[in-house]
Amino acid sequence: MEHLWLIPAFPLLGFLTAGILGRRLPKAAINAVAVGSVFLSLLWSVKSLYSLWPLEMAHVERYFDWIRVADLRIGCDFAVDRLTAVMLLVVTGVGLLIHIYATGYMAHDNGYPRFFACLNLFMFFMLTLVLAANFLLMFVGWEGVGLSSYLLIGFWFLKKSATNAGNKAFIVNRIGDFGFSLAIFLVAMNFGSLDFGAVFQGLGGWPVEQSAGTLTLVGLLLLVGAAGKSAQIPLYVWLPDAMEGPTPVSALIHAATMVTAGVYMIARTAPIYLKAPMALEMVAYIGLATAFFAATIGLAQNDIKKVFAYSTVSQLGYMFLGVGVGAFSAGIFHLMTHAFFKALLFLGAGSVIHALAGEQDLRRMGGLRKKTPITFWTLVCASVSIAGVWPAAGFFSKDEILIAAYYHAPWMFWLGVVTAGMTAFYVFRAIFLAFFGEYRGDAHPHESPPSMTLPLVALAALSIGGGLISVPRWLEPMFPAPEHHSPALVVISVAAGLTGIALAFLFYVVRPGLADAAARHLGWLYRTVLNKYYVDEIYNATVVEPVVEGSRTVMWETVDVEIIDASVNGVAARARGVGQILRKLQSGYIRSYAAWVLLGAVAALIAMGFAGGAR
Amino acid sequence: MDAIVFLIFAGVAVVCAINVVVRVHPISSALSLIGVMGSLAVIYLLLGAQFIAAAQVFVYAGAIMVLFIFVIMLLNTGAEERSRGAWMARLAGTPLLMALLGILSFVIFWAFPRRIGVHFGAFTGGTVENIGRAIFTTYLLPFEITSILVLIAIVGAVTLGYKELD
Amino acid sequence: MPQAVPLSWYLILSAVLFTLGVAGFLFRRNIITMFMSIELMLNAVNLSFIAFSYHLKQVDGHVFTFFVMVVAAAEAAVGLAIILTVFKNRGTLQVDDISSMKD
Amino acid sequence: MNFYLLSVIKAAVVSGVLMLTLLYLQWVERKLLAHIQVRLGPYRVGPHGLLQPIADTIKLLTKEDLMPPGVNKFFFLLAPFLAISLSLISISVVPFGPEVQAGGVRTWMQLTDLNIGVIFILAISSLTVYGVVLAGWASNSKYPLLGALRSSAQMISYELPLGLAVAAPLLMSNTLSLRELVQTQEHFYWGFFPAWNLLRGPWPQVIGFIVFMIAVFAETNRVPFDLPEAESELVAGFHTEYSSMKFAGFFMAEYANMITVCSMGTILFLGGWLPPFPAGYGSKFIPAAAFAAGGLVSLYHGLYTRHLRDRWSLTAFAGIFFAIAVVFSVPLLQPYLLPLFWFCAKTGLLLFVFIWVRGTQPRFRYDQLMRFAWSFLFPVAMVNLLATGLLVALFG
Repeated sequence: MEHLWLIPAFPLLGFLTAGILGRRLPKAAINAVAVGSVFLSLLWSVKSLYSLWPLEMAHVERYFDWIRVADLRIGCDFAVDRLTAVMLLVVTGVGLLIHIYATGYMAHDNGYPRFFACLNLFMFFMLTLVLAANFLLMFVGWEGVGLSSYLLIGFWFLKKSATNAGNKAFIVNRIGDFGFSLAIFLVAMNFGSLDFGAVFQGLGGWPVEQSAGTLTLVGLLLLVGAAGKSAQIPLYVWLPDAMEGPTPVSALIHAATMVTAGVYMIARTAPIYLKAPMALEMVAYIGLATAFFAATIGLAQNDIKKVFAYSTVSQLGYMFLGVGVGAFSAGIFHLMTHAFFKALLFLGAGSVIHALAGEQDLRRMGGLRKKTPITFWTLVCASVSIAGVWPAAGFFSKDEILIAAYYHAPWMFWLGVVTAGMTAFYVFRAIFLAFFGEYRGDAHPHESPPSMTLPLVALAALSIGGGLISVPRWLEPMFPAPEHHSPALVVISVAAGLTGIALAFLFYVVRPGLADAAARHLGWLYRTVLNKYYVDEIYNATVVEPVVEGSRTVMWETVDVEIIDASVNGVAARARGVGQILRKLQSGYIRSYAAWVLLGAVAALIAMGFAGGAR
Repeated sequence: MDAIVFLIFAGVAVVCAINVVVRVHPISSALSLIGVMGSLAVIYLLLGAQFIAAAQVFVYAGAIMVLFIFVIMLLNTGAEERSRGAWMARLAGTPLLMALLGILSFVIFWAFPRRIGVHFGAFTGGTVENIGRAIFTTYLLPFEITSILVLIAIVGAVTLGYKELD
Repeated sequence: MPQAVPLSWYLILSAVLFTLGVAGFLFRRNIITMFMSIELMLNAVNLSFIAFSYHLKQVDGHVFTFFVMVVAAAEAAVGLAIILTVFKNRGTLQVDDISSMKD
Repeated sequence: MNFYLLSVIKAAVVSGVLMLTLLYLQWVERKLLAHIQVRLGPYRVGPHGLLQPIADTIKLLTKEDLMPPGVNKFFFLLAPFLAISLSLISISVVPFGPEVQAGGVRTWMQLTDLNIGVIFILAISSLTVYGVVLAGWASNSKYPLLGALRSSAQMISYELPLGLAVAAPLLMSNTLSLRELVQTQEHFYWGFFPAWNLLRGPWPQVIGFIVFMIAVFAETNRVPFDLPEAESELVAGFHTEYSSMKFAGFFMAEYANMITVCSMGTILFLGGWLPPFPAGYGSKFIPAAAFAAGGLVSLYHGLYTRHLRDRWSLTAFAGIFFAIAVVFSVPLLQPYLLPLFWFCAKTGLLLFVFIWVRGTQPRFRYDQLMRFAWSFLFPVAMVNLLATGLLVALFG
């Protein structure tokens, strides 16, 4: 026993402390509790992994039977294997840095205790999700992170747009969760267990499905779940709106950890996908489409957080592409490096926003290079990493994915390369707009406090050096992948990144007017991209409006009022009518009651006599 | 001997019980009821229930009925008045009571043939020791619940009494 | 050896006493007398318990009788307190005059 | 010997002695009260008024039997009858001495032994209230009614501490039979210290005994708890309307009750017929010595008195005392007489306390009486019972 349960228990304790006593505790105590609990989680994770080294086999801990129905046993079990180890360290490590950052970022907010309570609650559920040894416990974590995400997106609940964004995230996720739960039912029906180990063992007897079968259906339903949580087409719409939450939330939940849960889940259920190639192929298509599509939107966004949000969607698409073409380890590798550089991008953006007192529009920034040097340089590190320039971390992971895609289908590689170029372009566009040229706003920019810049520096180091951690080799025992070496492909992808950077430099630093001119020339295409392909509007018209209207006319005005209310009122009226008759018996004369009781007793005795019950 | 004792005290019990019902003054009814209880105590002795016989006298006659008589004397109400509807109650009630008694007797004779007799001294289990053992082992929970019931009754009676004072 | 008393006689005695108790409850209007009729019924039931206890040669019936006595004592305490209060408020012990319901 | 015949003989002896005791207990009380108040008391009828009880009895028997108008005749007559018969019933289970053998018959000095003797006495004594209540109600008069109301409330209230105080020694002796109760107190600590429940480990029932005595004072309507017959307030209480033999019935009932409760106290707390120290230490000579000393005192007073009558009577008494002392020193009779002596001595001591208290204590006020019962005596008895139970469970 390594007492793995302690890892999520610390944040849960932090949540309870901050949530119940929060208002009565001084700020320093909340800081200590919130950051300390995550730190203890990290320490305990490291300690457990150290003692379990080298973790060739999965280490399972069974605590108690949670649900036991007929033959189905669902335990409260935690498990650690090499995949979990990566996730644990990413979640607790990045989580710790972001907690530290948040102590500075949220310092002046009224909801300080509530914020950290929610953040700790999120950590608890995320760690449960990661450590879960069966589908249902994973689902608990899955739902829990959704809940904390909802709470944190709507953290500033006085802002209408924030609560709307929270609702949207929750409802869209619900669609994905629906798919996930159906998949869980299917698994339980077909395997009689929900335990990962048992299910994967039972999988051995199943053939690889060439056409659509049960496993394909399971895979597709899991994909629906993953698409909801990881913001893939067609369920990505909630993620850009989720930027309404505080920036540390965007960094932690909507960039580094929660949104990667979908990728983690697909990697975790890889044995199922390997038996269902069609479903896996579908993962790749969805991922590639999302990567490309989101990248195009990102080109035209003016809100710095929106740019990074679409970049997150796009990068998640990359990860899906990776796992979809069978390179699970590459997908997880990218998940990790992405956690580093995307957390850094968001935290940097947060630092910029903090410096400009809440300003998020790129058009009202500029020239911040001198005012906020640490933020600038760390953001450059992150951008280089996301652009996939050697030797930054993003280079290694992105190349693994692209090369695997090439050997799967070359056209996927080419589309990926174009996407990589666009990614480099829009990220550097944001950097150049914010830090170069003249300052276009009217605030007084200043560098952020050390509690914010220190995590930035740490993450910058990870973004640059993180590629040296060879996750694919670490995951070799779980996901064996063929070694592909192709220097030419590497050169092409790096060249695409560099081209993107160069174009951005040309458009926004050398010839600042060029971008507007290009936008004017492209006309409707630019407007379409600027308006995100009108996807929200289309969804509104095709899904939201009919549902709302149907609820109002059918469910409320017909079913509720005319059927349910009417029947309830009818029952009440009938009861009243019967009562009117029966109240004659309730005369208030005790002796008449006694007579009725006597009558009843005599009747009961006679009935017993006839039934022969006296003996 | 058994039969004589039984018949004497059964007769006393029935006569007293009739007296309870027909006497118009409550105190006569109460004293007749004490007569019933005393006769029953003797009959309990015949059935080998010494402790219950003593408890019958101690609790019923010695405590409960004293309370009744105390209240009757305290309120000092006279004989009850005849009220309207009395003959109707009698008209409807008497056949019902006859039916009840008839059915009960029928069931008793049917279920317990005459040959099952009662011999004085054939069963001597009703000692304090046996009953105490039963109460404090098998029936411990009911016993404890009963004690709570009594506590509640005390509190209730005191509360009602206080209200009366002010 | 004299003829033993049949068990059924005891039970019949119990039934007769019970019926008399019911009769008292039905026909009497004084609330205290009605209360005493209830006690009479309880006593009749106790007699059944004791008789069955004899028949089965078990002490359980005695225990039940004991419980009935305790409950009867509690009932008498509360019931008489209520009767005192009723008399205080209504000035009568005739049950038919106590009802405050609409006709 | 035939069981029925033996029972009849024993019943005759016991009731005869009891009746005589009732008569003379009254004489003793009057004498003692007189001496407490420095008077002579009954003196004229017979030597030292010894025939006074008989004269009183004749007076009561021959007085006109008044039946006041408006009384409920049946209950008016029933009440004194009930009072006297209930107070006499209890004595039937009281053991006066151990098992003795006389002329081939082994028998107990007791009318009958019930295995629920204590409960029997409690049950019967709980019924004595009816005599009082019925008398008060049937008299159809206001003072008797008030007296009866007070009496019933008082007796119900004091029955609780009485029961609790009685329960404590029962826990220590672990029996309800009066005979076995005495037998469990039979041994001596360290060879000489009596293991009476009053003095016995693990929890000597001193508190229990005091509570018991206070409660029985109230139960028997004696001073200082004689509220039901408080003459300054209620004329004569519940028996105001009674006269002649019916009045005598109540009177005898009161004294019979006193004797019963004192016997019960003796058995429960004072070891019944057992001597206060073992025969080996000379306890069997105590009665003879006591009577001889009494004879000597009488003789001294008889020889040196100024009154001629006393010279005769006291000398005669001295003679009787010496005769009794001689009888007590006959070894053949000692097995029968010694237990009886100790039993009567202890009961007499308790009766003396009754009379002593009557001579010296004022009467309680009614509300004081009730508050004393419920808020002092009852909790004390309860705590005593709990302590006894706990200690018996731990060390018994």
